[in-house]
Amino acid sequence: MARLIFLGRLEDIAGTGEMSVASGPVEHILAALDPALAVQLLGEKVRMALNGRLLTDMGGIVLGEGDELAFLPPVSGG
Amino acid sequence: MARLIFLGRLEDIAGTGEMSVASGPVEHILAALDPALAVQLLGEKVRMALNGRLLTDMGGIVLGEGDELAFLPPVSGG
Amino acid sequence: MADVRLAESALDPVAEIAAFNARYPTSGGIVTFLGQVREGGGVEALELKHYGPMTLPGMVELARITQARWPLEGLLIVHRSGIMCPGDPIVLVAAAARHRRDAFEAADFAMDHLKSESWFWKREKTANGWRWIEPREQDHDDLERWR
Amino acid sequence: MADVRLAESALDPVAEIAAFNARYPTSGGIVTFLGQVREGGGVEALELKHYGPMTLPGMVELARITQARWPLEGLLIVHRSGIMCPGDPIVLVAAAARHRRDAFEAADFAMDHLKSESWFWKREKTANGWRWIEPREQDHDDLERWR
Repeated sequence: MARLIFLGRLEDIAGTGEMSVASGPVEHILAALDPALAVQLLGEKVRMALNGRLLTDMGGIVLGEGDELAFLPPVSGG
Repeated sequence: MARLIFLGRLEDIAGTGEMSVASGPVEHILAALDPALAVQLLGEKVRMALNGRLLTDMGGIVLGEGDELAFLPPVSGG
Repeated sequence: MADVRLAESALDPVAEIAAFNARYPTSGGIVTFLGQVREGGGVEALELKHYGPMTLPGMVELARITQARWPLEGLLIVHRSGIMCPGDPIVLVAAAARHRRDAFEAADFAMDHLKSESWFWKREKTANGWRWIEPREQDHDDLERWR
Repeated sequence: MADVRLAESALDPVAEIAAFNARYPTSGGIVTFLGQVREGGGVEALELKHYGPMTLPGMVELARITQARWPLEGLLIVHRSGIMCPGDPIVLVAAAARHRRDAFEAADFAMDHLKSESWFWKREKTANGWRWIEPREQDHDDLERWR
């Protein structure tokens, strides 16, 4: 199993901050989600981090056992 | 009588912060001072204020009874 | 030496500033920035979410970059997460330096980056419910000044 | 509303900052600058002289100009005169605004002008005796930024 993490407004859209998914290629995992959510996760302003490290290219990512993939919409601190 | 006020390093040079002088034209008053002090008072970085108001041109200033003429060297606050 | 913290509960800016000032008697200038939840304007609450694996490490890296760019004697960055009320402090940055311009610029730089390049997500609650806050155009312009 | 003071005796920056922060809960950002006599470096004492008829009126005018240039909710300027020891506060500026850039710029502007366009004369005492401090070239460059 692997984990998806939804930050900011993506948590509202997903209805949860965190979701367990079967390990495997990210594109398969996304294809199994609610399409309305998947579209948001793939939005051009959403960045992704694998185990706390920002991905510069999501192509070909495969989630292994215990991996955590976070979806990061535009930030707003301070 | 009128008063001359010496600020900053001019106080050290004059040996006093304040001096009573006879009323009259500033050029006469300065001419009666120690020339070493007068030269410093007329230095190009020294500004003058009459009764708390900065003078833009010292030409022709006459000190009347109770007037206060301050000599202001470059400032340094904070 | 940077002091960088993510505060999950109330932050006391006056106590922080007092301790920071006391730590840097050799610094000619100390600049502090306090960001707080505005009272008035209809905001009832504000929530800041963070992401454990990235938020604090990102703040530590920001402190490192800030210290590499200006000759600072001290730097403090404390940022809240969680739910806050109007008037509550959100973020405190303090920079101590021999010369004041370094302290001003470092604090300004750190704030611009906390605002729009750190891993926080902010939403506010008004009479209409919760709403996520997107970064403003101005925030991006502010960042551009440092590039 | 600006609070502008010439302090002839010790100034307590933490108490001032606490009072200022408490006064402006509607301000999103509060920037403070504290200037203090540096410890170390051989300075034993520092004296700031002022000129009664001009110094405080000049500070009040500076506050007016600062408030005219940035939309501030609050501005505090307190400057010491007299003899100070290493570690003692010399000057405190605080600016409160809805948006942080206004607070940063206003505090920075006020400090640049207090430093080299206000009616103060500063001398410091080292093992070699008292010496008057002339403005640095940098202070003039700092001022030029605002013209």
